[in-house]
Amino acid sequence: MREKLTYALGILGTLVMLFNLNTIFGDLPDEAMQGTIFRIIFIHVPAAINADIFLFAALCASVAFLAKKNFLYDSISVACIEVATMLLLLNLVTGSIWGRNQWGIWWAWDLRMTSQLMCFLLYLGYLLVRPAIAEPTQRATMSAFISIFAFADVPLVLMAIRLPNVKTQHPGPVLETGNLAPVYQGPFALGILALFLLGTALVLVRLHQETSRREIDSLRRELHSF
Amino acid sequence: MRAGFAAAFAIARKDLQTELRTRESLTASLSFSLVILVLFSFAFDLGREELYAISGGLLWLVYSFAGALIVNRSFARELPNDCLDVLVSSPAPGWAIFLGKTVAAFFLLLIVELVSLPFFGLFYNISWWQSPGTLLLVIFLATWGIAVVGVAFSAVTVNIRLRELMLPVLLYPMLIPLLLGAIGTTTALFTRDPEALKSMGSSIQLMIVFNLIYTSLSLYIVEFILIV
Amino acid sequence: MRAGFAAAFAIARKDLQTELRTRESLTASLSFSLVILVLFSFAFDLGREELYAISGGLLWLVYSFAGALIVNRSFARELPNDCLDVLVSSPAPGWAIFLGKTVAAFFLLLIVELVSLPFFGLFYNISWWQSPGTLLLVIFLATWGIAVVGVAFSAVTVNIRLRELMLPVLLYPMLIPLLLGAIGTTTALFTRDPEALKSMGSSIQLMIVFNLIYTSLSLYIVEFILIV
Amino acid sequence: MHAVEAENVWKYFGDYPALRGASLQVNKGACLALLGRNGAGKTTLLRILANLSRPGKGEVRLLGLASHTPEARRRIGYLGHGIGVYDDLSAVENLILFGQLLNLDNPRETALNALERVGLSRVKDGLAREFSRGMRQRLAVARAFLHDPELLILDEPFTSLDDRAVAVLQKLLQDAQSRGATIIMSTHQIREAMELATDVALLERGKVAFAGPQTVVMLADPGWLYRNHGAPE
Amino acid sequence: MHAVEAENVWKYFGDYPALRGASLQVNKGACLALLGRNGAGKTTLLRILANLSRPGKGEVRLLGLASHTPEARRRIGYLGHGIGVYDDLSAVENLILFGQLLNLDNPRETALNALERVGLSRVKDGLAREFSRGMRQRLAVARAFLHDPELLILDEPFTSLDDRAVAVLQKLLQDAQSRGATIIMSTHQIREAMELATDVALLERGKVAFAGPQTVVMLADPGWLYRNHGAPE
Ligand code: HEM
Ligand SMILES: Nc1ncnc2c1ncn2[C@@H]1O[C@H](COP(=O)(O)OP(=O)(O)OP(=O)(O)O)[C@@H](O)[C@H]1O
Ligand SMILES: Nc1ncnc2c1ncn2[C@@H]1O[C@H](COP(=O)(O)OP(=O)(O)OP(=O)(O)O)[C@@H](O)[C@H]1O
Ligand SMILES: [Mg+2]
Ligand SMILES: [Mg+2]
Repeated sequence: MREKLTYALGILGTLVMLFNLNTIFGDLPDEAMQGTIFRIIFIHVPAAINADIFLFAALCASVAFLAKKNFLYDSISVACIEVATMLLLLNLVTGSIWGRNQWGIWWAWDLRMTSQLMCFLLYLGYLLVRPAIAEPTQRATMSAFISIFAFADVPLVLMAIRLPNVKTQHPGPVLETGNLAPVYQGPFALGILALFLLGTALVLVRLHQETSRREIDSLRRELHSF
Repeated sequence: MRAGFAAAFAIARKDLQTELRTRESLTASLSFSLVILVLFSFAFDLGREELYAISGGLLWLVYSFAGALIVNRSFARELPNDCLDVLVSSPAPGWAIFLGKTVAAFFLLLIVELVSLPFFGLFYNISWWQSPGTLLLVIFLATWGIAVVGVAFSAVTVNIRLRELMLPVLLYPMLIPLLLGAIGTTTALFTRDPEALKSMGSSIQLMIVFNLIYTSLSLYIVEFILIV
Repeated sequence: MRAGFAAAFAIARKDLQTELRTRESLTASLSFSLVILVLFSFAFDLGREELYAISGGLLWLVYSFAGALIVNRSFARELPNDCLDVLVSSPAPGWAIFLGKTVAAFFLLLIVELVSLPFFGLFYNISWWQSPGTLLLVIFLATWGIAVVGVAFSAVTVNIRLRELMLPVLLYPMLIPLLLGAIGTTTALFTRDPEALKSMGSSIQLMIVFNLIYTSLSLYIVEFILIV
Repeated sequence: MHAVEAENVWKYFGDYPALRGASLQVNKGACLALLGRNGAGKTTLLRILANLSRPGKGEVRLLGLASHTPEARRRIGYLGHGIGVYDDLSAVENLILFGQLLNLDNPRETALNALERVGLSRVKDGLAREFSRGMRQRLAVARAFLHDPELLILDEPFTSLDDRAVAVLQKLLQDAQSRGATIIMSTHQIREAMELATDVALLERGKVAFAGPQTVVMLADPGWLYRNHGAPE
Repeated sequence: MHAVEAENVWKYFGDYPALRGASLQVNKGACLALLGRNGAGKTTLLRILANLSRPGKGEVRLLGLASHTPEARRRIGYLGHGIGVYDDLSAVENLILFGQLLNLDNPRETALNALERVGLSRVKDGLAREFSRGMRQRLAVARAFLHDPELLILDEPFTSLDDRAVAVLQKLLQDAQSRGATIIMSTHQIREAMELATDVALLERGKVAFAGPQTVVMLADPGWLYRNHGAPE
């Protein structure tokens, strides 16, 4: 059942993605100011938004783990954070490329970029700490703690371009201010959907792996304890 | 509640007492911060203007490195002889243990910071004493933040291999918003740039919000991580 | 002698194997160096010109911070289960143990440095690839120096409390001549300032002499440190 | 009312169950020797009883109270593998600190009394770091017995002690027993344990395989319990 | 020629003499139980014999060689409190590494044989970190016995082991004895030690207070030695 769902989501996500790429490169007009490079927005922003969605899911799972001590929540939390970290990286890389194209430098130290990079590094830290804790219950508990603490950075990233008295090099919000031209809105939404479906499929795969790894671990422990 | 605060007080006093008695991590952290101050001045060969422009950053870099060393020992201090077990199995609640250790770390950090501040001024020719009150406020706020987040992570990483490495990896990114505020205000206080001085209010607000969030979060959550 | 080198090789391989197997300390030191890179650049919000002027210093500060943490683990890795006792009581001579551990630390450091170099270039907008040969030579020399001195101190401090504090406090001052050489040459290579490029030769000589002195001294003296 | 009631306690380390439904009742005033092979789960069970670890499933009641309540914690004394005193504090400072944590009325006086009992009054201001192993163990015992706990939980207390240190500990345990305290201790030295114990429990792979009063046959033949109730190789 | 000759060995920790002129001769093929109260200096003496520590004064000869020579070191096996194997290597990798350090001809084969002897061949590729306490101890024993050393130095080897692990260790020790190896082990479990030992030595405050063959009276009455040769309280 789970397997079928995983496949279905994966295939659906790929289809939506392909369809969307086709529209983006085939049908959409170049943006007036930036030209072709503007199309990177359909990866750049969906990656960031989906990363935040998965991080939020991980936050909920972490809280649930602390409350219920059920290892399933721990697995959900790692799986989500792994996918989210990849998406964060995607956002950083596309942003970097975009910046190179628009500003001539790969990186500027404004609040948006710095906080997003920190967000990435924090969750990378989460993924690093896990294998360093040998005892599984402790590993899960400490990870949950880190995940809860780290999530505080997410609102900061979101607020970075919306605070009144912070100057950033990064463009201001376009979604809620309606600065995005209507032609772009459809592909934009589909871009978010595609990454969401693909991300969820990946989470399910990782969840499955995590569960079987725990089973294997326990069998090996059993074998090694006579 | 009363009993909790009494326990927190006892733990804080114990931490400070042992630290001041052996003076080990205190002197080490102090000399470490002096060493990096010297190292920085070797590494960065800058003019006066530029030095002033980065003075706040320098100061808080040094402080956060020294701070990581001190908070790293906070829970690690309980490891020899399994003292942590005794603390946890005592009737003192988790938040009291955490509070006690945070207060102790706060004061230790403060000592290191206040002692190395004049050296900083000396090495880099910076006049830091112009508005002592505000500077002290900024130092207090940022130090409390470093102590709270640091001690919380010290509890998380106390049992893992590579503690020395993992703690800063987790801690520094987490502290960025706080350091942002601290660096901005400190540079403003050193350079006395009127523009910068004006925006100090919001930086201080940021630091207060940061401290409130993480202090309450830690106090609430620490019970779950001390007993696994 | 032959047996000694065989033992050194076995120990170096063991250190690299365990490190690369768990990959923890490698990834941890890598992200540590990334985090402080970010922290530095964030603390020193400088214009491009001035950044170039301090780029060498920045790079070697990051490298020596990460290096201290890596070499710190060199002998500490032998503490769990009292493995150090087994090494010392084995027929392998002291210098072989030291050599094996230094070689392992050297390669680990090198990996971290080479991996973080592109990020450094990216974050600071510095073109570091202009004379790869010389840069590599400088990195090799300085890294060997950090490894030798660091592992020697790691052997000295392995049994005292506060290992993690003592090591940087002792290590950095000791490394200052080496770092000065490395910083000078690296900055010259990045800025391509003709003046600075000319004086590179003597800096490299300085580093070579430093390495020769400390390598021979350590190899000779370590026997007395390991068995007390 | 039992002093300790553990019902169907499970404890997972990851997916590996170190305790698989262990149940144990200990009567008030009893002295239970908890036996079991390496890895049977003795330490795990004792840590759960001392509230140092949470059970995955199951319930533990100490002296009629839920085990995590401060009242329960205040009435137990725990001595694990580590001695649990600070090296950089003096003997009396250590005990005063623990007295404060236990919220005692007069920590200083209690501390001095406890030092008297274990024969350390002479060196009460010496730092724990300078004590010899035997003296450190005495200090640890004084710490665990500081508040005259009604329930004592001891993990391999006799390991590596010499004859004199064993005598001090045995004396204190007998005193505690005679004032009605309950004792649970794990051990591998079956013979020594049997001399003190009134009850015996055997853990086998996370389950209680045997529990009952101590009998003459166990005293005479230390291997009997394992042969009759332990798992075959 | 004695297997171990320690003459007038002194060892200071700072100003404190942990050993104050200890002298000991052990015959080839003997099994010596080294007894003594906490802090008497047993561990200190054994570490000096294993060349882990230098004596302040005095001389130690092992198997007729000066103790710090590589030849002497190659012929001894040491097992201290720690098990001395790497958690992140597998069982066989651990033994191969130690075989290389000992400069054996065929480390891999020797390692596999050693694992066979302690009954770990089945899990030879498992990481030591995942082994249970009993298995880790077996691995440690395989490590110490890897090169069939002529002199075995063991510090409290039976502490905290269960009946099965004790049996494995005893079997290996008997094997070693029967091929002529010399054994020195410290212990607090006098009764268990006496069952194996041929000789007994008592350390008292850094001096050897008694040394001689094991006798029936010691076997029957574990307290005898301390009562007759130990210092009064
Ligand atoms: C590596 C550097 C960059 C990072 C880390 C970054 C990060 C982000 C993040 C996290 C978001 C989405 C969050 C939100 O919805 O508010 C975002 C949105 C966006 N980014 Fe970037 N970005 C980078 C570079 C760039 C560059 C160079 C451009 C264009 C010149 C750009 C244009 C945009 C736009 C137009 C949005 C949508 C804004 C909105 O409606 O919220 N970004 N970026
Ligand atoms: N922190 C931990 N992480 C993972 N596994 C653990 C942990 N603690 C104990 N275990 C496992 O749980 C099981 C029971 O361990 P426990 O220490 O309770 O045994 P024990 O009866 O005290 O053994 P011993 O006689 O060796 O002290 C063992 O298989 C052990 O490997
Ligand atoms: N590293 C050290 N530093 C300072 N003193 C030490 C050190 N090691 C041992 N001592 C002291 O030397 C004395 C002898 O210690 P040792 O460990 O040899 O005793 P032991 O006979 O092995 O005791 P036990 O039965 O407790 O293991 C003790 O007083 C101890 O405090
Ligand atoms: Mg145990
Ligand atoms: Mg000893």
